[in-house]
Amino acid sequence: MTHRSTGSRTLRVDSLARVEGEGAMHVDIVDGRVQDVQLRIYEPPRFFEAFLRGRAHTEPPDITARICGICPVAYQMSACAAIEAACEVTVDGPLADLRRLLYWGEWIESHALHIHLLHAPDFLGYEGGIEMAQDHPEEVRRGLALKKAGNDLVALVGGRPIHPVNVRVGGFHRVPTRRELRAFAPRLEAALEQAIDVVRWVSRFDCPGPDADWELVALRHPGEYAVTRGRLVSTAGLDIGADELLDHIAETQVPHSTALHAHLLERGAYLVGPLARFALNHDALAAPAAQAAAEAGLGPATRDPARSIVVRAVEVVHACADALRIIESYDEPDAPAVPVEPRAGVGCGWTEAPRGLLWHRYRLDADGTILEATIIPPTAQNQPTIEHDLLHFVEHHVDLPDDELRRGAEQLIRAYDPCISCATHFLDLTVRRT
Amino acid sequence: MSATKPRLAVWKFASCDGCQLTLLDCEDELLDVAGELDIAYFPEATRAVKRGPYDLSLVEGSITTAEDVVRIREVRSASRQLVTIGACASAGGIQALRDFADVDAYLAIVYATPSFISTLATSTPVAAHVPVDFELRGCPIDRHQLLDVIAAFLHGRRPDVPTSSVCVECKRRGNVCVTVARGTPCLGPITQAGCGALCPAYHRGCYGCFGPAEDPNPPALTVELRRRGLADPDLVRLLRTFNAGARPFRDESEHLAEAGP
Amino acid sequence: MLRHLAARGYQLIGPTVRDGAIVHAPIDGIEDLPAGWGDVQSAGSYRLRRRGDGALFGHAVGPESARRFLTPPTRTLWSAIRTPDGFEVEVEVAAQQQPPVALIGLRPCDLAAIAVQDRTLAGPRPDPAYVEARRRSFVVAVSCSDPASTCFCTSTGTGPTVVGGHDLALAELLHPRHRFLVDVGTDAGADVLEAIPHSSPSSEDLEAVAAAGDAAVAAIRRRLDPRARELTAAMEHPRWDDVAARCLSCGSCTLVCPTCFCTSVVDTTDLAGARAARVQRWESCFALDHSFVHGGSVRVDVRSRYRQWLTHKLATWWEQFGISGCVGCGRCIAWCPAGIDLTAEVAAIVQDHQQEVDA
Amino acid sequence: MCRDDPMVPVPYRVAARRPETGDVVTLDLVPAAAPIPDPEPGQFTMLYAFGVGEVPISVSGLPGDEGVLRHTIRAVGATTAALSGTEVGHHVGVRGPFGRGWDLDATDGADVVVVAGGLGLAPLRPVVRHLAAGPTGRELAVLVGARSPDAVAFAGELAGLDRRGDVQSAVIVDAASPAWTGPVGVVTDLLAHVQVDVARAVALVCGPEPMMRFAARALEAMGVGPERIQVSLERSMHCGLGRCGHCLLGPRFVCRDGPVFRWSDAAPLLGVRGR
Ligand SMILES: Cc1cc2nc3c(=O)[nH]c(=O)nc-3n(C[C@H](O)[C@H](O)[C@H](O)COP(=O)(O)OP(=O)(O)OC[C@H]3O[C@@H](n4cnc5c(N)ncnc54)[C@H](O)[C@@H]3O)c2cc1C
Ligand code: SF4
Ligand code: SF4
Ligand code: SF4
Repeated sequence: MTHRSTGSRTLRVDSLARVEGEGAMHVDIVDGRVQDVQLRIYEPPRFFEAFLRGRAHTEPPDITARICGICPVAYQMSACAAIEAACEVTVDGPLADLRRLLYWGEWIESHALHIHLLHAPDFLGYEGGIEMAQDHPEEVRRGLALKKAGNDLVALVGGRPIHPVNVRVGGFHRVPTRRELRAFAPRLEAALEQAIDVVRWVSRFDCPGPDADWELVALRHPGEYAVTRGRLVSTAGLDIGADELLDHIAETQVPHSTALHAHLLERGAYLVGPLARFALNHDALAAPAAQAAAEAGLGPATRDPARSIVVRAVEVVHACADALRIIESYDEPDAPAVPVEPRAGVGCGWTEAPRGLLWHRYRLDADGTILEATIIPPTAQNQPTIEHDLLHFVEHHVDLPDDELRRGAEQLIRAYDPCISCATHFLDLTVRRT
Repeated sequence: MSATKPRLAVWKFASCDGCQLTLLDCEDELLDVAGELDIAYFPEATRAVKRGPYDLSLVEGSITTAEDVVRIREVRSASRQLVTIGACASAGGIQALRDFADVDAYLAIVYATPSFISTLATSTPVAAHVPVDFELRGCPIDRHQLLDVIAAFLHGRRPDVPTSSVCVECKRRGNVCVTVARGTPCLGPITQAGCGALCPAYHRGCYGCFGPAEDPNPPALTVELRRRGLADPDLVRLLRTFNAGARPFRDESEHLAEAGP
Repeated sequence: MLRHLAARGYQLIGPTVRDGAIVHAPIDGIEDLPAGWGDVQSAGSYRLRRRGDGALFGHAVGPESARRFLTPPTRTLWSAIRTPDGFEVEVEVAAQQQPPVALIGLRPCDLAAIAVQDRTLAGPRPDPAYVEARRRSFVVAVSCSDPASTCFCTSTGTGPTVVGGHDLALAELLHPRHRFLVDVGTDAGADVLEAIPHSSPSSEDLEAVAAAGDAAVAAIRRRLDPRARELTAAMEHPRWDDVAARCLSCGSCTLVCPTCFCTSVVDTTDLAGARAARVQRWESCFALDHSFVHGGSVRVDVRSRYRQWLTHKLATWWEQFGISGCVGCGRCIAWCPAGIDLTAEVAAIVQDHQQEVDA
Repeated sequence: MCRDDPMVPVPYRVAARRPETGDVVTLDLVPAAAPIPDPEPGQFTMLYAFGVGEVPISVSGLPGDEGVLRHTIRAVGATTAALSGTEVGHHVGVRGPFGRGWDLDATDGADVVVVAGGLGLAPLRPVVRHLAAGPTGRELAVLVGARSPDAVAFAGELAGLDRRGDVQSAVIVDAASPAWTGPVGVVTDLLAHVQVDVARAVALVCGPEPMMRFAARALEAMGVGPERIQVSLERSMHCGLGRCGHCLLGPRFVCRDGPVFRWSDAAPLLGVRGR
């Protein structure tokens, strides 16, 4: 049944498909005017920040990984960065390279998954990637091969693709040998070629969406397409260090969600993730990635969330290229980790998860016991933006029949690649502030 | 043919999605799985939703809300076979740490929070609510074990999921024991096999993500790890991670916590 | 010599330093041997130590024995494909194409263990894969100069000097210069020795070797009570409960033991059910599944499983194979994460038992 | 591995499939390749169901059954369910025969008491058929216990024995149905009514282990010496060749030294809990 624009209608998608975690969408339209748009996150809260209290400073990499099965490395990396900051330890050289290598594995995996199984079906008109495989077997197989290469890279460095066991504060438990890494290079070379093909494929998709003008926020580090380190910059001139974040960004609780919303204090909603990174770091892309982006007609001013599928593909190219570079120059470090002696203090750390900025903050006791933990994941930062965009979209398409409107709105949400599992790790507000 | 394909459903409760993602991580087999099974409900992979009943339901996540208590019963009644996947669904997961919150003294603060009302005070495994045909362990589950369980359920075979200790796999794999050769605390002797003794292969001790092995002896491990220099609070934390709610781990950690300072 | 063996198509398996221990593993040549490394072992503990000399074999046994290389931890017995009315067996030939192994640096207890396996696996109903691997293997044994505190081969009559079971046996002498004395055990051994330069030993050499052997004997303090064979007469001894409280039931002892032979066979299928395989792998009698009959396991408690292990190894093995299942290598003592020492358990049990008999 | 690897089964075709009770069927198997040697009564084979598993199953037919290998199977788990569900014309794998069967020499000139609990009758059936084949010239008692009347396997054959008159046969059930007119109780109850010369009688017992214990003790109490009582034991078995270790019982490999043992041998072994 299809409603028209007169009268009031309520549009609901009770369970958003092809996103990570459990979310729903709720739109109220009264007399043809959009009253309310909510991206509901009903994923039950899991209280990570609460039970991190009292744990040892060595534990957050393993524990926070369990916030999200799709980007566990991101949690491990941000946790390490924050705790190392608190303990005033810097990890660099081959260990830092290995961390980036591991991270690229996750990027490749996560992006390949999103592109092929979650996002592309929206452009080509399928319910899911598996259905799409019937008509586009080669593309799906190529996507799966790419995803597998990413997973295998994570497993090579980290032990297994999901919740890798090898990461520790200070570095790793065991570092791979030169020979082990070299043996993986041919896989990455093949993946690089496939990734370039994927850019070509997705750049042909029709992206109708208007270019919204959000403030784009991402890490930036000289000479790198920043992932494990950098300052936070934005298209509106933000430029801060990790320990200044709370001076600029605030989280608020909204009643319809178990996740918190983050806003820039001065300016409101902003966007993190591939579009932001590309806009702010495109000059640091590896040559093959820059070339693929140019061929795909991707300009730094790209703001259309649907086009993020192309940006993701370009980022996969970059990840493969940089991973190859790391492998080629790798020398086994003397020790798998640098010692991290606990000390009383506060440390903040951030990295670029596949979906955008992931910030951790820990307050430690002198013996390393965690007194306080705060985590701001990418989806919490993007959620206000997604809702604004949704509102905009629904207002413009209010004449569409329900199911088309619903599908369109769903597609818009998926383009942002929200990770609801991440968004709801949150500690209940009241608890956290005590 | 396709009409007679067994119908698979994948459900999610409180979890990180990692276990269901494991199915999508079977890159080489994913299209085969789709060929052998009718993927009737799997929101992480497809918008398409087919009504039950389902021949095989994979359930991820623990039960933490009143609505979920109702929903898991519905899932059970719509499923011929129900297999839980992962530590959340089989033992309550990391979020079961809230079960110990009363002793940790912040429960009062949490109770004062209105929105807490929507969540239960405990995180419980699926089997605490409905009968379960098989529990696949791990945080996350192992890809090969998942495929084996699916194949076993398709073909009426017993899954090849041994319940013996990680040490058995560790030795088969040819790892050098980290406890004996480095003095590193390892939960392998009381943890169920399945991961292929991954952590010792990476020079660290097992942290128990596959939950307790069959007939484990945690008190004996306590004695041993104390001898190797571990303090009781460290032992409590070691036992209280992703399978903190599993009986043998819970009992030992409570015993240690009570005895503690 | 290693080069010669490799040239003859043998895969070299020798001691090498890996992950904090000296383990038997595939090696490329002499450069992989643990030159200058020794070990310090005790119940539940193993540590590498720098010897301060260039000895290649100045260590005692590590966690691996010949077992892994003669009867691998996991092996597909056969596979089959589904046919319209049943199945067709595809017999695996891969194992046969494996290169033969040259086992370098096996110790006298390892040789004794192979002799035990020859009875358990190559008896009246032999395991063809074992028989084949064994037939094609080449053994370079080394007499022990530096036994560990966990060794007790003197009381099991299996060491510390090589007396048989080898193709070639070495004795390593470090002074006044680093050299090896070779004993030829078989024609195959003689053949290999023929190809490498060597000279006849001097009488001083022989004396030095004999003295090293005596020193090794003297260094071994641990001992297995010979009355271990009587363990089955003490099946209800309270010590079984005592050890059960300490035992983790993890199975490590059975899996480092060079003579344990228990295996399980499991079935695997692909998703389509078109192909099936039967896979044999090392099993431990500490697993509940080991004694599972429909309805439950026979040995449900740790007490009965530990007792099964010890009584089988030390007592009933004699009745089955005319030999002890224990060769005195001490691996189960060192590699037990709980540090349980079977010689102490045996002593505690048989002493009381003896007193009962005497009284 | 080579074709003559004893772990590789011989394919056998299911020539006939007869339901015995609700969960018990008898399969008649004929070789589809070079057959295994003729089994003796009391021996077993390892039966393989494609992709599901391999389990020990006693031979329930006679060696001379026109080349037919006969097995009677109760579906208790995955493998037995798959085996008993194998359709006529389809194949199973067979290895064996394994173990030592009943010592029939011991029955020469002796009265024989057969005590079977549940499907324990399967391995005893060839013995009964053998002993009852000719004029017996001795007392032959066949005592069978079952959970319920509809769980009595080979009911027709048992009725046939009963009709002969020269065989003392009786069936007892744990729980009667309304139609059941026979005795209710445990199989040892039947021993009280058996008339044999206990001084030279031989007893052959097979069934669940607790039942065999009770039966053997009752027989001993009647005066049947433990060396003249034979029991057939069940243990986990993965090879049948005395190499996998699963069936160890003290110094014995049940698969190789058994499954049939004299009670004089078995009693001390079974007397130790958890052995
Ligand atoms: C000598 C001998 C003769 C026999 N003769 C007959 C006969 O004539 N007819 C007959 O019907 N039966 C007979 N049996 C019994 C028959 O072998 C068992 O019923 C059969 O092995 C059951 O196998 P299954 O796979 O069907 O069931 P299950 O018992 O469920 O499984 C078999 C195997 O799977 C494993 N297993 C299953 N569940 C578990 C669990 N929960 N925990 C641990 N491990 C488990 C065990 O390793 C077990 O051995 C005989 C047994 C022996 C030893
Ligand atoms: S068991 Fe672990 S991996 Fe699986 S859903 Fe739970 S937290 Fe994630
Ligand atoms: S490292 Fe851990 S799992 Fe491996 S044998 Fe040692 S105690 Fe067992
Ligand atoms: S060794 Fe232990 S903690 Fe590590 S992956 Fe395996 S079960 Fe999990």
